[in-house]
Amino acid sequence: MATNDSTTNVKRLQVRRYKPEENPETHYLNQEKGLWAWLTTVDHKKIGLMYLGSIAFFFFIGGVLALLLRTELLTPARSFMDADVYNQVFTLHGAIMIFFFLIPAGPAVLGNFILPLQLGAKDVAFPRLNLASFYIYVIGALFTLFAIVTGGVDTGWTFYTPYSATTGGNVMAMTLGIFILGFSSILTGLNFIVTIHKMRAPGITWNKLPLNMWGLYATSIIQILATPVLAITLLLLTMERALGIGIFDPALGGDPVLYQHFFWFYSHPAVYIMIVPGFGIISEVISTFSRKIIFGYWAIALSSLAIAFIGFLVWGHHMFTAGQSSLANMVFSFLTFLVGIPTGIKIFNWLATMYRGSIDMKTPMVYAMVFLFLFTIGGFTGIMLGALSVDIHLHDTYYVVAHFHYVMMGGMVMAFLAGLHYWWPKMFGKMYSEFWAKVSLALLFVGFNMTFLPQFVMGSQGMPRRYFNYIDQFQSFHQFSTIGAYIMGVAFLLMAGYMLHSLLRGKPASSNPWGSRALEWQTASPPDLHNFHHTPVVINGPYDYHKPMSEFQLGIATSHNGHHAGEAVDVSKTEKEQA
Amino acid sequence: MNRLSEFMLPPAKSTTAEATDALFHFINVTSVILLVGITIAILYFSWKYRRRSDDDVTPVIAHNSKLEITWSVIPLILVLIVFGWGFSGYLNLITPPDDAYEIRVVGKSWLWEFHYETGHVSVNELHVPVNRPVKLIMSSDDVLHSLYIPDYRVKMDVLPNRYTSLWFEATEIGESIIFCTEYCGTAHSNMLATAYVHSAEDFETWLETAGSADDDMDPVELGERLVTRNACNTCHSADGSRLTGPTFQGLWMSERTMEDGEVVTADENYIRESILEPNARINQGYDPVMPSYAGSLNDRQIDAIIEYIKTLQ
Amino acid sequence: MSQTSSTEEKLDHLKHYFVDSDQQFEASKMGMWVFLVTEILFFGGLFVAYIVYRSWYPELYLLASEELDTFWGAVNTAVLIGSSLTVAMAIRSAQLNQIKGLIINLWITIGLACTFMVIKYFEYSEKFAKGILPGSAYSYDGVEHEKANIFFSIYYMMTGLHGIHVLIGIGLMIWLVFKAKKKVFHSGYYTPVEITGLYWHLVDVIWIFLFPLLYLID
Amino acid sequence: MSGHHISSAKFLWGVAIALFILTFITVAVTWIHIPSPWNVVVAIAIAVVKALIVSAFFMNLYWDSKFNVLLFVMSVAFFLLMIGITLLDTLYRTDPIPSF
Repeated sequence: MATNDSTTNVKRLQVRRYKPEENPETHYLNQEKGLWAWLTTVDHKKIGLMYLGSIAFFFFIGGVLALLLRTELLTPARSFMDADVYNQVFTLHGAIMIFFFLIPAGPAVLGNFILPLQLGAKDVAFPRLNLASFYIYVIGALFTLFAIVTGGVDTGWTFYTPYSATTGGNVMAMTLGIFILGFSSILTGLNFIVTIHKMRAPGITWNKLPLNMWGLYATSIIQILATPVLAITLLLLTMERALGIGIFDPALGGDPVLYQHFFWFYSHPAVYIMIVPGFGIISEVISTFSRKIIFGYWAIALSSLAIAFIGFLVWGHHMFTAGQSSLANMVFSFLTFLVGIPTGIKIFNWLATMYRGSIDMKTPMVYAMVFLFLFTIGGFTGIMLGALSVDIHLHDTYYVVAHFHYVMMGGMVMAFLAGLHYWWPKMFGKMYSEFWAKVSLALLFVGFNMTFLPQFVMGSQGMPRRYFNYIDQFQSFHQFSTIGAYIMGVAFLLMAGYMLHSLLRGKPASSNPWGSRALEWQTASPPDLHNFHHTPVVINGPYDYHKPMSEFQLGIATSHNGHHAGEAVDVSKTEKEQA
Repeated sequence: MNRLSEFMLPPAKSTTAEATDALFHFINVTSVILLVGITIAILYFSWKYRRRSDDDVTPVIAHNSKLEITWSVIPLILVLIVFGWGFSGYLNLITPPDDAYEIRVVGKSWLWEFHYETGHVSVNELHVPVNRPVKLIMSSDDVLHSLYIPDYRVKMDVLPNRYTSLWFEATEIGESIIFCTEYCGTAHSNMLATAYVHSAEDFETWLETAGSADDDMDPVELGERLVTRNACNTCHSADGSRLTGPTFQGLWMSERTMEDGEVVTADENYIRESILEPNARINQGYDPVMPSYAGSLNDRQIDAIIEYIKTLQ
Repeated sequence: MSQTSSTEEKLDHLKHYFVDSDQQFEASKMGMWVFLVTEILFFGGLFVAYIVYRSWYPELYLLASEELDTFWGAVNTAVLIGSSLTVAMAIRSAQLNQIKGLIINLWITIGLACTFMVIKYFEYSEKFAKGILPGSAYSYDGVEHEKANIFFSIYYMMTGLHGIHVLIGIGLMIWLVFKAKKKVFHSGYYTPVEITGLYWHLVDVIWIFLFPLLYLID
Repeated sequence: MSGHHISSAKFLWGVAIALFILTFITVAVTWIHIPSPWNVVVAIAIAVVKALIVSAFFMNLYWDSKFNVLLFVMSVAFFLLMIGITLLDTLYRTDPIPSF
């Protein structure tokens, strides 16, 4: 990773200051016109927006499914749908939210939009591959929709054999759809790794890389190492259904626990594909709105990599009661706790960044604080589930459901929304209503906790997950939870409303409304099709708020664009003053 | 504390439950202390260091090794405690005492069969003696299931190709609910059973008389009881409503159309075949998901069920 | 950054978002290596299934591998190594601006790859005729082991997926031949040849492991 | 770092011949029936040597940037982790046997 940080290799460049243009006439949104130009664009920003549209669509679908589930659970027996329908709905809610929303939300949406901007690059390393990965996502989605209309899937998002090998419905179309989707994820990861290595603007050495980039870098590594295993798992499962190859199906001599190893080897690291980009976003937001240098840069950067690495060694904690050997249980439990340490370090570093800062409670910052609170709860309940004897009691109960939602929704979705509100002015050049954003956030916070806190209690009391009917003692918890879900629904509708309003009638945003030092804010809002009119040169860390803004807006003075990623640069004083 | 504990956890009715609960409470208390600390810090900082003017200058605090080592090492120690605690509890949970009383469990979609050494089979009823370790040796007939008794804090998956086991020692006479916690299809949430804990003498009496108590019962009454006891009613209603399987109401001597188009009269032979070899002929519009009852119902019991179905016109 | 960049380079291939040819070449090659990582883990899953079942049923592997023909397996290994050599030669030709040599070497590689597939075809059809079919269609009773179907499922998945990779490689190389004929490649730009070569070598490496693991169990 | 290494034709032929010889050896050792598990060890060892030769000299990793080597090593390392930890389960299962 540390390719060259040697000071002997410093390159001298002629630089001058480039002040970002305010409210430019032409930008990436209007430089190419027409639907066709959008559909065939290789611009990373537009591809990011197309992903944004797609995941918003799937989030809506997944959200509606969630509300259907919660409504059905208002009564202990049948309320309005059959058990089979219920089983399909929870399967689709899980599969859609995870594979179509959470996995692409970090890298493919915000990552795509922001990564080349933060690196000072014109685009990702392989723009056409980037577009291809979007269409692979679309094809995967079509397969899944096909599966839904031709019989549905009722296996749960985990597709455990032998149930998934024998049940009715169109499981094959679904697994093939997600198999295809995996390639979209792999190609995004591939693109990001190469871009971060090869396309950094002059001066962005590894220790000046924004933490958001470190987050995406760690994520990309997980994507390329874990996703192929998902691909082979789903391919084997598809073959199990198509040909009966018997590797996972006990009726043919196979072993269902082996399937679980395969599945979780991907699906546990996948949790980190979802959450690690969130860590990057939170680092950016907290530093910007505290207007203060980030505390423990290397601790945060390296803990992302550590989480990515250790995340590969803990998959068996999903299988403590599955019938794996007790030796494996012990090893997995031990390693699981080790993931807690780098995660804890991050939380404390973010807190320390706020200490003696100049904190501006704008919407993204409030989202970041909500993230800190909810994600910490998610983390602590994860410790609970990692403890072997307690997990025996809590495994496959609502406790796990609540923990997962605290991590994924309280963690990743809050971080994603923090990032979306943070970069929204950059994306569209428009501001949104602070007031309505905070109202919606308050509703979301209340609704979220109302929905999932009771589920911790239900789970500890023994309410199993994936239950259509339940015993009467849980009814009040379920009803409370359902009301919370409705409140969240209202919050999201409100959010859709003010964001739409911002798009149509929003006040124009300045190039740097938050006063950030990061590179993406040193170009126009919205940026030009090629991001920068000049080649940016970076001499300070991305969080050096104690240095003047002028030092963050440098670019190569000559027409020569001297990208040489990874080389340190030195600018002589006179040139700086010229700027 | 006790109140809170009752709110959070089901009553602890096994010898191992208390140890598990102690760790549960330890993690909860530690977590709440830390969470409150973090939350207060967030709120306090965001008020104390709120932005006062756009020209605020902040100090350059890039890192602090002492602090960082502290907040890495303390959590590390805490989680190692939790690991050790959880692991020792787990060792206890997977090591049944040598003299444990053995019961065979078979999970089928969607019922539990409990086989006793006397050859008696009870469906969805687990009878155990109090204050005596009981070991369940479990297997599945079809897909994965998982046997979970919240009151005892025990759970183990039930697999089709292997035997798995769990053990517990009930400490109170009474009843506890048993759930299936591994998703297994349509009636997953109806795959419930009850654990009945008897005193040692009552358990012996139950074991000797179980099955024979039915001898002098009226066939229709016995049939009705068997339909409940064997969980037939999970999938077959008595009131005409459609569940996973066809309803029993009006079944007797009706004309049934099979998947392959064959039309069969639901007579004695047909119903007997449907119980012993459920997948030999499948009613049109239904899935072949019923487990076989060969071996768990004897002729007299099948006759009783047929007598009962006859009454549901 | 490199010894070969010359001032009178043709730059048609250079994408605008790269600074120079070297950056573009290095990026493409790194991209291919990242892709090869995913390939290794993709096949890795199958190797895990192989190893787990072998550790459970060593006698099954002993019995079942007797159905595989070591001679033709070895021939296929040699064929693939030969094709790796010719692909390396093709890259060398491109580096030296010998477009004719490039095309000839690519054709030989395609020929060897097709030979591999033809041998594979005869191996498969001989097994199909005996009733050694993948999955539940397996109907051979010459292997006295209840899990024989699983060994052959793993065999078919591994060699089948490898075969698909060979087919993709053939397609890629035919595409390279067309490009080469259009004089797209020269010593300053041969990235597609280089990265296809990397892919092809990996296909070879995977077979190098498949051969002893499936055929050479004595 | 640089990826423009040009090997001589002689060198490439030499590499290929080494690979052919190793292929012959790996077949030949099966004729002398080394006792298990050493037969597997030998077969895998030869395959590893062959794979290293191909990746170092045909795929030019020997002359390539350290990061590309790291990628290759990382993929193998994670594969070994996957199989290693899975074996911790599959090799150490102790299933109970019902007594009736």
